[in-house]
Amino acid sequence: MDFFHHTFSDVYARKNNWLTRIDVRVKLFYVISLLAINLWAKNIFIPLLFLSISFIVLFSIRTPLFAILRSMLIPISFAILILIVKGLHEGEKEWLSLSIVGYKMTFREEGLRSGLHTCSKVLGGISLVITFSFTTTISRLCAGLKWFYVPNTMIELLAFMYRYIFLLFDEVSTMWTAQKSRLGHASWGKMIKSSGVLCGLLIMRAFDRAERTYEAMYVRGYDGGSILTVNLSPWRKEDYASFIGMVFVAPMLVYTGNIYVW
Amino acid sequence: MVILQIRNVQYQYYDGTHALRDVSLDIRRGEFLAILGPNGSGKTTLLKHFNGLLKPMKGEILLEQKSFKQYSSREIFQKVGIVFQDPNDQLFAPSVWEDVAFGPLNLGLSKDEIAYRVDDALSLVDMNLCANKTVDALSFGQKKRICIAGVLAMKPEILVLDEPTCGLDPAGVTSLMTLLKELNGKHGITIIMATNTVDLVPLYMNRLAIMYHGSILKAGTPEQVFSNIEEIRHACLELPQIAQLMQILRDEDHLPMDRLPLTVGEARKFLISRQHDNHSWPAIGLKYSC
Amino acid sequence: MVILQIRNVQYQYYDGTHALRDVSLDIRRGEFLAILGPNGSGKTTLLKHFNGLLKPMKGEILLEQKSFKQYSSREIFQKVGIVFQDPNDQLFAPSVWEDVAFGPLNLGLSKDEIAYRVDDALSLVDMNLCANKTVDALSFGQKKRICIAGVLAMKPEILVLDEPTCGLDPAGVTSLMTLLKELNGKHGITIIMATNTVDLVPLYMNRLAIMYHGSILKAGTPEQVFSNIEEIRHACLELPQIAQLMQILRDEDHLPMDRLPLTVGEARKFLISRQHDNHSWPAIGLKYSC
Amino acid sequence: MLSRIIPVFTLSFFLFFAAANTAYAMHITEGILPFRWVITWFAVSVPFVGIGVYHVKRKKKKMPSYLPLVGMLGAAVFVFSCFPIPVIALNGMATSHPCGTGMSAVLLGPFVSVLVATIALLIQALFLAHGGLTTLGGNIFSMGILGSFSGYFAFKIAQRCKLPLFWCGFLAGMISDVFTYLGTSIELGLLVINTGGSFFKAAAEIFGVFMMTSQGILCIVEGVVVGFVLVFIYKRRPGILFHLGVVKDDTKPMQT
Ligand SMILES: Nc1ncnc2c1ncn2[C@@H]1O[C@H](COP(=O)(O)OP(=O)(O)OP(=O)(O)O)[C@@H](O)[C@H]1O
Ligand SMILES: Nc1ncnc2c1ncn2[C@@H]1O[C@H](COP(=O)(O)OP(=O)(O)OP(=O)(O)O)[C@@H](O)[C@H]1O
Ligand SMILES: [Mg+2]
Ligand SMILES: [Mg+2]
Repeated sequence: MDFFHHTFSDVYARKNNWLTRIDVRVKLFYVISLLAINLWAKNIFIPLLFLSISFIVLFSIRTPLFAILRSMLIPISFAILILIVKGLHEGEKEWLSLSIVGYKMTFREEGLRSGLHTCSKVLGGISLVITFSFTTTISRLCAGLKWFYVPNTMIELLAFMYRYIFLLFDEVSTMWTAQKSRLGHASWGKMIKSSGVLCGLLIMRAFDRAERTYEAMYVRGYDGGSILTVNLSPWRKEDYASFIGMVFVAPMLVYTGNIYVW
Repeated sequence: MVILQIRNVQYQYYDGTHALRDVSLDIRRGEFLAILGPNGSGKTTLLKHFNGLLKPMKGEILLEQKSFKQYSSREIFQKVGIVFQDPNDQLFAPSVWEDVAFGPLNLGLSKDEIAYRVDDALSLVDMNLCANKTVDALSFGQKKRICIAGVLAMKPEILVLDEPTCGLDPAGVTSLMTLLKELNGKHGITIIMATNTVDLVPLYMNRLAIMYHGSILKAGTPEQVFSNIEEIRHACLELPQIAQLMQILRDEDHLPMDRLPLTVGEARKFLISRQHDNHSWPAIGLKYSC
Repeated sequence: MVILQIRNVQYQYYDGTHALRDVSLDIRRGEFLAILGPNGSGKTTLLKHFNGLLKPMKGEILLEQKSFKQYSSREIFQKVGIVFQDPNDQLFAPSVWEDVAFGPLNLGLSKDEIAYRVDDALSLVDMNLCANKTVDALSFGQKKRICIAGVLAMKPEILVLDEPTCGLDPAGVTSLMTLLKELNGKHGITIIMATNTVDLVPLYMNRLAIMYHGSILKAGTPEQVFSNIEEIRHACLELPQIAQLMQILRDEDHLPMDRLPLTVGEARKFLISRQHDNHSWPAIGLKYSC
Repeated sequence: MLSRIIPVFTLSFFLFFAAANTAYAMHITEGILPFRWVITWFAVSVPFVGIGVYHVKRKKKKMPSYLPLVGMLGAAVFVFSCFPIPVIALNGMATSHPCGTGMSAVLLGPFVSVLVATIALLIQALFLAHGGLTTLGGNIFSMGILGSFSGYFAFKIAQRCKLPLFWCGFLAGMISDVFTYLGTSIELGLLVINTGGSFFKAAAEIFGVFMMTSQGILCIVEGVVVGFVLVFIYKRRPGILFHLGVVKDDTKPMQT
């Protein structure tokens, strides 16, 4: 159950380091344009470059390796799947063939290449996203999104949901343990039923909490207006500098990405 | 001077529960009023009337001699701040600073004024250093303080709290109550607090009201109210521990007292002074059975 | 006889919080143990170890001299019943009867046995008459009782409660504590209870342990533990009100006491007995003719 | 050719699903969709999200308590979607995670449900690297739009047919799940078009694999859970369902 808190909390982003100090708008701008280049790249170097730079950057702020790997586990397994599937299906030239329980599996070169290409894009893209999320707290993100003209209502909902998932999750885990200690999970059928009860209680809780929270908001003058006081710091020189830096870096990346290797 | 006047208020929930039967109560400017009462006696319901969250079905509420109806709801919110029991319901913004700024923002204040008020409120509750923390990273007692700051940032004249000490450890209770006492004494904020902890009352409050079954059973200073033990017991309450001891000494062991000491300090004073006037020890008061 | 033995248990939450640093504690069969400690000291974490909901990272827990690992989780749940703080977390079923029957049903008992156990458990907590009510129609204290009944219906030998009195009114506290005392005394159930209310301890418990910062600071009878005031204060706790008064009388006013009275009864006994030995009054001897 | 490919394809999928947790495959990972599909799916999704935002915005002006309600229920559905649900599948006992869209569609209506799903996907993409930012559009399409609308209409139609509440919920939960996987399969299947493969075959294969591994059972389990939840709430706190407009309050009790 700790898994939940672990993955969704922005503990790393709350630390103070050179990356978290960068203005969120700059980071968003970088991430979006780099993701675009990553998608567009015609070789595996650009994505792998992004991957390695992300790792170096994340290590430079002392992010534990296991935290990075935990986040990347799912995409990596997805990437490997794609590699296998593509390797088995695309192309003609045999590269390796082996037989497992009567099935003859043949990996082909073209397929493996294009699989590797996609694979690298997955890794590159994911590492960029992780670098962003490991260095940006949710409130900064909200502020940044607002600057990018994302509708206010959506940002409010994002902040609200993010705040309360942990609380509701803790309540659910207490209920879960309470059920478990009365043997509510003795068999598969009971477990399904207990999950239903738990989820029903969860919705009821959420409903009551919404009412109480609304009362608390109402007495502080809420009448359907905004709930966020977005306080973006003004642009600094460094921020302009990094913005302009991108203008020089992007063409280079694009040029490199255009080199067709295979 | 009476700042808030509750006149024959009745309230019934949609399901027919008579939560308030007939409540009348005067709250004076600058006082620290405790509202005691058993579970379900209507404390929370009453508190919600104090800033118009619930509207009385009968009777009315006067703020500074004017009926609530003559105020806009914004004016009332500004004058009366309310802090509910569960701090998690009240802290919805991602960071402490934003949460405290929520009230002033809704008042439509200027940016500078908001920043000033937030910093001010945070320093009142001694939480300046946490301004940039996320709400989840705070302890229960700290959350409670931020809730109070969020209300203080609206500069209310009256602060209403619903069981603020529940779930806090003794040190936390003392620090919270000291904070409230200071807000009440130094900053002249009228404080109304619903609580179940009888022991706190003689230490911090100068007036209390006992609710029972939707109406006010009794109101007055702690000495007045705690002097009638039957009534207290009837309302499912207890005397404060010290008062219990002194009451037994008075009633069972016939130690004469003009008034029941309620706090440790008072009891000590009384017990020490007893030594001096030996003549008044009753000779027969020695039969006891424990 | 020791029924539950905690040996050098350590526990760390995912985010690196050392919730338990090194806890060792012996719980004897039939005792009523209080666990006191400030917010965040690890009480809840410790309680969750008592029935295997959390597994210690280091150290081990022995139930009746056998390690937890030798039991199936079903056996442990049957022997150790746990009641959490918020009763709303634990009442799943729509009606009281069904909720109490939830545990026995999962044990796979026969229908008659289930009915018998449920009625038994309900009468233990004195809630027979509410058997058919819906859970939502109950008061807070009643819900608490149903939670306890739900656990009792599984016939545990050990009952673990997390802050059961929080949010109850004084009469509710008394009635709940009396119930627990009775379960402990008459039915021989070992009870372990985490609480923040120091005043309850000398009245009901025969042993207490103080937790601070993830370890047990001190364990012993209330007299032993409350004798060291510095330690208590250090752990963000207070003496019970009565003990505070007596301690001041002892330390400031130099009234000699061999041991600090903790309850109203003890204090009364002491104060009355003081009248007899006039010679030991520090200030003025009292003339008595008895 | 085909006869050889399908078993191999299935086997490799199956091996993978047995090793890694299947449920996560329901979101398309960052980097898989090429540019034009990224843009297409964003173009498809943005209007729906926009309508969702508009709905919430309009409603919260009239009823300020609507925003906390949506946020809180959204959070609850998010937490629900993180429940490990035990599933007996081909590969034995596995835990899987429900989508939750069916539930939110029933409780909040389709458009708001799309919005809530969008936010959930964003949070998952950022913190779990589950899904991605460029594939957000595609994921909104499959989980948000297809999941919400199919679940919502399944529920409404079932209700119109006067099915018991449990079956309405069951259908909503199950069908929204099926459609979510269908959406994902279509999106993945479309990828083969520019390499000359047959879209229908690929999509059908992927969908088949999804259903054959634990996801098929998961759909049913999620249906059961959603149905159960609705019945549970209806029994204990019918007011909630009336308030949300899930069921009509035809009894009108306790009007005092
Ligand atoms: N939302 C509600 N709907 C219906 N009845 C309610 C509601 N809230 C409270 N009640 C009922 O109104 C009465 C008064 O409740 P209230 O919450 O004011 O009590 P309280 O004094 O605050 O109790 P506690 O000490 O437990 O907080 C109770 O009988 C309660 O059951
Ligand atoms: N699920 C969790 N994840 C991470 N840390 C936790 C979790 N639960 C508790 N903690 C931390 O572990 C420590 C011990 O918490 P615990 O809940 O055991 O304290 P407690 O003594 O029960 O406090 P209280 O009196 O407030 O109930 C605290 O510092 C708390 O912040
Ligand atoms: Mg209340
Ligand atoms: Mg606790």
